[in-house]
Amino acid sequence: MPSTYVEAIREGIREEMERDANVFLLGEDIGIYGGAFKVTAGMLEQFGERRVVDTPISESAIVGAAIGASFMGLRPVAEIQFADFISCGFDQIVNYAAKCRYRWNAPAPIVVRAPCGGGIHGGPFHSQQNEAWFTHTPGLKVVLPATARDAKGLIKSAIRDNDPVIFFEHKALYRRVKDELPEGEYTVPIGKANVFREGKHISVITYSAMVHVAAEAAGRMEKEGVSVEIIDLRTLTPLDEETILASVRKTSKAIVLHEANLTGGFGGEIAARITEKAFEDLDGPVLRLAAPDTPVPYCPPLEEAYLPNADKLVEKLRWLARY
Amino acid sequence: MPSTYVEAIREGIREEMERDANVFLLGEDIGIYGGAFKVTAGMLEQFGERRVVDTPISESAIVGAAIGASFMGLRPVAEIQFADFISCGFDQIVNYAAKCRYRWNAPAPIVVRAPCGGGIHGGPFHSQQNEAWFTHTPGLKVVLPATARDAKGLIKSAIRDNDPVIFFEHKALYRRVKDELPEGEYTVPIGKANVFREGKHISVITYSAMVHVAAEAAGRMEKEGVSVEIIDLRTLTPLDEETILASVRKTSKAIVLHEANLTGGFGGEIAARITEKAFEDLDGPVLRLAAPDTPVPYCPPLEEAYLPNADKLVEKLRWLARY
Amino acid sequence: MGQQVTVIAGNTMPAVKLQELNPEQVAESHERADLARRSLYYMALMREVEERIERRLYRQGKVVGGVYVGRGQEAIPVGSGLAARPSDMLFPSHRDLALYFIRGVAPRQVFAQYMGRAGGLTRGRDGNMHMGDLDRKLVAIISAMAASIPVAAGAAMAIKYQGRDDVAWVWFGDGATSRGDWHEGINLATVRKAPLVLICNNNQYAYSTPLSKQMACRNVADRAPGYGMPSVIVDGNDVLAVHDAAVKAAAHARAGLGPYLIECKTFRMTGHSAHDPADYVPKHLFEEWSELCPIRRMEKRILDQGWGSSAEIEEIHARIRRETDEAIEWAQNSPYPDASELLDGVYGS
Amino acid sequence: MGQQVTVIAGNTMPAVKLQELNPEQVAESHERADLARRSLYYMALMREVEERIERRLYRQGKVVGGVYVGRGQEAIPVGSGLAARPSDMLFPSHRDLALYFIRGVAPRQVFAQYMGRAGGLTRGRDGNMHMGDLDRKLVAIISAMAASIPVAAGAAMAIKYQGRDDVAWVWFGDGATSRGDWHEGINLATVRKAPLVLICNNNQYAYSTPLSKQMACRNVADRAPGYGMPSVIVDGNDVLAVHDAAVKAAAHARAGLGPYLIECKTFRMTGHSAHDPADYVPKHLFEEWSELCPIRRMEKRILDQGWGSSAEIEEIHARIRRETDEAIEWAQNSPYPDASELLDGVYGS
Ligand SMILES: Cc1ncc(C[n+]2csc(CCOP(=O)(O)OP(=O)(O)O)c2C)c(N)n1
Ligand SMILES: Cc1ncc(C[n+]2csc(CCOP(=O)(O)OP(=O)(O)O)c2C)c(N)n1
Ligand SMILES: [Mg+2]
Ligand SMILES: [Mg+2]
Repeated sequence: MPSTYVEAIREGIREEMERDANVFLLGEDIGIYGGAFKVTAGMLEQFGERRVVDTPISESAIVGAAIGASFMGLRPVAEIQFADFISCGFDQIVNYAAKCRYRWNAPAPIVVRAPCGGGIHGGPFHSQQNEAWFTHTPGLKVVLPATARDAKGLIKSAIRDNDPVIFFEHKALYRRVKDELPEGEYTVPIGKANVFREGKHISVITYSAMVHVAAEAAGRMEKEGVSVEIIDLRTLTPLDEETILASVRKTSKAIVLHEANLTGGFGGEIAARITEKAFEDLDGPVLRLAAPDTPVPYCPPLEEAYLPNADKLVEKLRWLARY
Repeated sequence: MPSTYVEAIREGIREEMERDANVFLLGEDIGIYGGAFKVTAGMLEQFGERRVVDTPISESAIVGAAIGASFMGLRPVAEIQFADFISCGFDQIVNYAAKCRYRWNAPAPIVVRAPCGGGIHGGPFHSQQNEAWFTHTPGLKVVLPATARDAKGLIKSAIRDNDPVIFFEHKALYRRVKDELPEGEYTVPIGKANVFREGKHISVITYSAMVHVAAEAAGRMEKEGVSVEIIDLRTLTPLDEETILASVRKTSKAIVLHEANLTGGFGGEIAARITEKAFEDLDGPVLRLAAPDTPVPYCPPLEEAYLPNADKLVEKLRWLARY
Repeated sequence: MGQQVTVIAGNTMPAVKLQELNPEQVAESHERADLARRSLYYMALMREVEERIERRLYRQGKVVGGVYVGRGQEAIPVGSGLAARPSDMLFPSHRDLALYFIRGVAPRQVFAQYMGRAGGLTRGRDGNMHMGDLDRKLVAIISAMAASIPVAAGAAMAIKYQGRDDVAWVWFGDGATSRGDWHEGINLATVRKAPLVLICNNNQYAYSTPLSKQMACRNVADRAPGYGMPSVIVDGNDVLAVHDAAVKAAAHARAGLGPYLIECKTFRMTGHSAHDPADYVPKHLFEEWSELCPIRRMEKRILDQGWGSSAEIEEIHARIRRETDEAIEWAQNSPYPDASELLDGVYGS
Repeated sequence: MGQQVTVIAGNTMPAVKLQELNPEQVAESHERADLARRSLYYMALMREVEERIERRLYRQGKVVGGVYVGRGQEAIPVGSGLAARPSDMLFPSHRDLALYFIRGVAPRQVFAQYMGRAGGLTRGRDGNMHMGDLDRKLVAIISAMAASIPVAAGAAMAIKYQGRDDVAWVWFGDGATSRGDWHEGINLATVRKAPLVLICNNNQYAYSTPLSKQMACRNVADRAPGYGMPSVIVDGNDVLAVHDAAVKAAAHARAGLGPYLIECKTFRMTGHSAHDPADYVPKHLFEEWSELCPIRRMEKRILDQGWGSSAEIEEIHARIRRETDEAIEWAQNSPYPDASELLDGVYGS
């Protein structure tokens, strides 16, 4: 039976908690309530209050306490109820967790899980896709799975990883995407992109929910005779540059797609790397498709206009195909 | 007599406080001590405790209180003692100040001043150049003057601006760069880049302290027959794309230079825009020179190896000139 | 030093026996009767509007996003809101809808807000209780709990800067007290002796998290001495008690004595939001607290004190139902904002 | 409830009359004598190392960055550090150098640290007091004041998770108490009843900011009841008083009773950092507090109590001078790290 993205994450966490007694969970309303999105449903019952810790509304303390516990040999998995609130624990992430290994050789193997993204009518404070703050901070690993299969494999890798991992789960995917998960134990490596769909003419480099937008657009372009390759980055830092460049060298055209707003988004980084390292291979400008530079609006017509979607991508793909 | 960068900022603030009784200052140790870098030296004496407010160590409250005061018609100028601590007031900046105009038409005309940058042996927490977190946040204006003249003109514009402005002052410039300031009242507009040096062969697009690194490298390249144009962006958001593109269309080659670490830095944004919008004009890949992806190290050999400098830029300029 | 915690109506945590206020506080003046009737009107209006939103529009799929209501807590925004002056600056939290009505926002704007329409206070850009109007001196929350507190502190500092004797009022829940911003904002305001009145709706839950997992002290008010500020604990389901405490707090702030904390003991008579069945709340708490419904208590008091008749009370409710029907009608006819507006207003210039 | 603030040595703010401890606390045991001499050694070592750094190496341009010393405050890290067990986790702040020595860090590593050499605890990557060593259970601060508190809270939670009876100790200044992290970390630790001992060095200034601009309460300890935790105010210039308070606090934490706050009244006998002449501090405060030098007081007490002779005391100082000379020599010969190391160790894999 296929598992949803939320089930896959839950399964991954559960397996790691069963495997390693040092793994524990902390966050707001993750215990009896099972988390705002029910990712941790059933965990309290299975693992008890010792390993499933409901905290006060204190994002900075949640992250800080995770760091402190990790220094003691534990493997904390912290939940930030919405990625939008991660800015309340920002200093602990970018200054404490990210830098302690480099400064004094003190690893902080924490996972910070944060449900992100729009499309659920959450408005400006329940829809943010704010990974770019963290991709600019050396010392952090930034992971954004797009599929149930990857979500499970990556959360397991994140928990085992010896560095702080910011794990962005897309809220719109929790119950919308499903996979038949592999039998038995598996992990998906951090730092490896996935060729989500092979193609010949244009590479779409993307991640998180936008992988599915790209897939829809690719399907439509196929009918127009344009073969689109989709690279699902899965991890933004460390970035799998090799897979990106290999794809672009093959197709010679690239569009970078992300849900976060354009300016200063991670798309700039990818486009810049492609241009710098595959300049001779390019048969057209590297385009970016992203949300416009506004907060995420609330009402349906504005949010629809805001979010990148297959129509908008098809338009860019057509333009680039003709280039 | 020429004024230093720090004097220029002080002068700018003083003039605005004299001009507008709604302007006031708040921050840590800005009163009797005149601020960690003495930017506000003499302000307490001139304007009194009412308008020069020493606060507790509370970056979030400093920014928050500035927002609240701005709703009441005041023009708060907040000092964050080091840009490195701006992460402690992050949520108030990116979620409160940045979004209130868009959401409910409530302007928050605050200025957040933050001394940034390395080269002063400050180590990981007194050297950060973290503008990229803010350039990704719609609603904020991000300003980084490179010269004394601009510093004065821009701080005045920032104080008059009706949007929240994050004003990054480079610590290494405070006492190192000087300008003969224009007689009398002047401002420098936010959102306009400056062609710092005209050139024909390669455009170096940069800002803040790196403008001076670029100038040094340009001088050296001149002797090798390569004419370098330097664009000092001054404002990152809103970005003066026109000036950048005009320069690149003229020179056909571009290097983006910044002090912040490479990955996810604002350089990616600039490189991506150039590639997308001036692709046909490019005679070579857009290169980036930035610090490597590590925290800012403390000791001189590591910090020197970390910071971009003229040698490193000359190397890239030579490579691109030959391309 | 005024740092004592005054307890007006007993310690109501976790389940309480509430006592009536002392007689002088319920003096039967005309003013008092008027206050009582206005309180009832605003409490009942808030209840009705929220009922429509949560139990009808939301279930009909007409609300765009989440719904947070203040059922059972209406006495808090009403009692305090009626103590504020029009020139005071208000920073409501997410269960304080009545403040908007007291400040003249029309119910139809609220319905439109929840439905994401152009007629809402944020013109469809933000949802539910995230609404403000600077002209009415109503400041919109952001989602992050307690973020309003430093901002309200700054507004209070500005009032002092301007030499006025207004007050900034900020509302928040028990859960919000755990945030760093809560601490930083209050500390700054107390150091600056800024005219700030802090009103905690201690409804004993933050989402699914009970007080015992939120704080290790007994009362939120126990924190006031740590900021050198006076505080009072009040029966949050008694609108006149809240009002009297608010009048006293505001007088303190206006007199230049600095911030004042009011802790209102109450209970959240609903899930955290409309999608939350609140299974984690022991049933008996709902039962006990429903006995303390602030609206029914006010009605009884009005009758007991002779401040009004049953007919007058019925007319208040009837009027509210009419207003509410019309407002929903209007809001449903309010268009969505046009997608072409998407990019407007990120910057002023 | 144990929420009372116990005052051991009077209220020392802003300028204080300190009283000696009561007699039973200074019982003349051999243990006590030994503790006294060890305290003197560590305080004097800290003083000497910091004098060398601040008044020689820094002025000679040999220190790479800024210098923050704990002159006059040595009793705080020493008294508390000697109360900690080796298996306890320590989170020092920036004026707590002695903790490093107590945990076995050599003075030469400290000099090398300040000079940015490979022999420093951070191998030249970070400066001054930003140093730690997980093997010695010493955690490096980051610059942001109070950021250690949530982290220490997490360490304490982990200790409890692991079923051990160790303690996490965290030190901080009066200024740090204004930060949101201070509040969030303490609140979390108290809710979780985690074994955390909080030690405030209340030296009455934060950079140029006096207490009156930092907080509106009289004592940092006044905040403890707001977290349901006990606290004690202690003469921070009396190393044995600090030690006794620390022993008591640790016993409380180890017994599973949760966090405990110790406020040490003291004074910063220096500028904020080596470049700060501290003109903003009224001169008389330096004079008054220099009378209370913890080192001289300890020496006098050792002599008074017959815990040691002048010769023994002189030998302690002589030994420290020798050790320090050698350490500086070693550190100056320690190379800078090689630039080729720049990229190493950002990630573990
Ligand atoms: C910083 C932050 N973290 C998490 C949330 C998610 N959240 C929304 S309301 C809420 C509970 C708030 O509890 P309380 O402050 O007691 O207010 P109440 O809802 O009970 O009125 C939570 C956890 C948030 N809004 N902000
Ligand atoms: C979040 C933050 N803001 C500002 C600073 C700059 N700063 C460094 S030390 C200091 C004063 C600290 O005072 P206190 O906590 O009393 O410690 P003390 O230095 O007196 O021991 C300040 C403002 C900082 N380190 N962190
Ligand atoms: Mg609550
Ligand atoms: Mg201090």
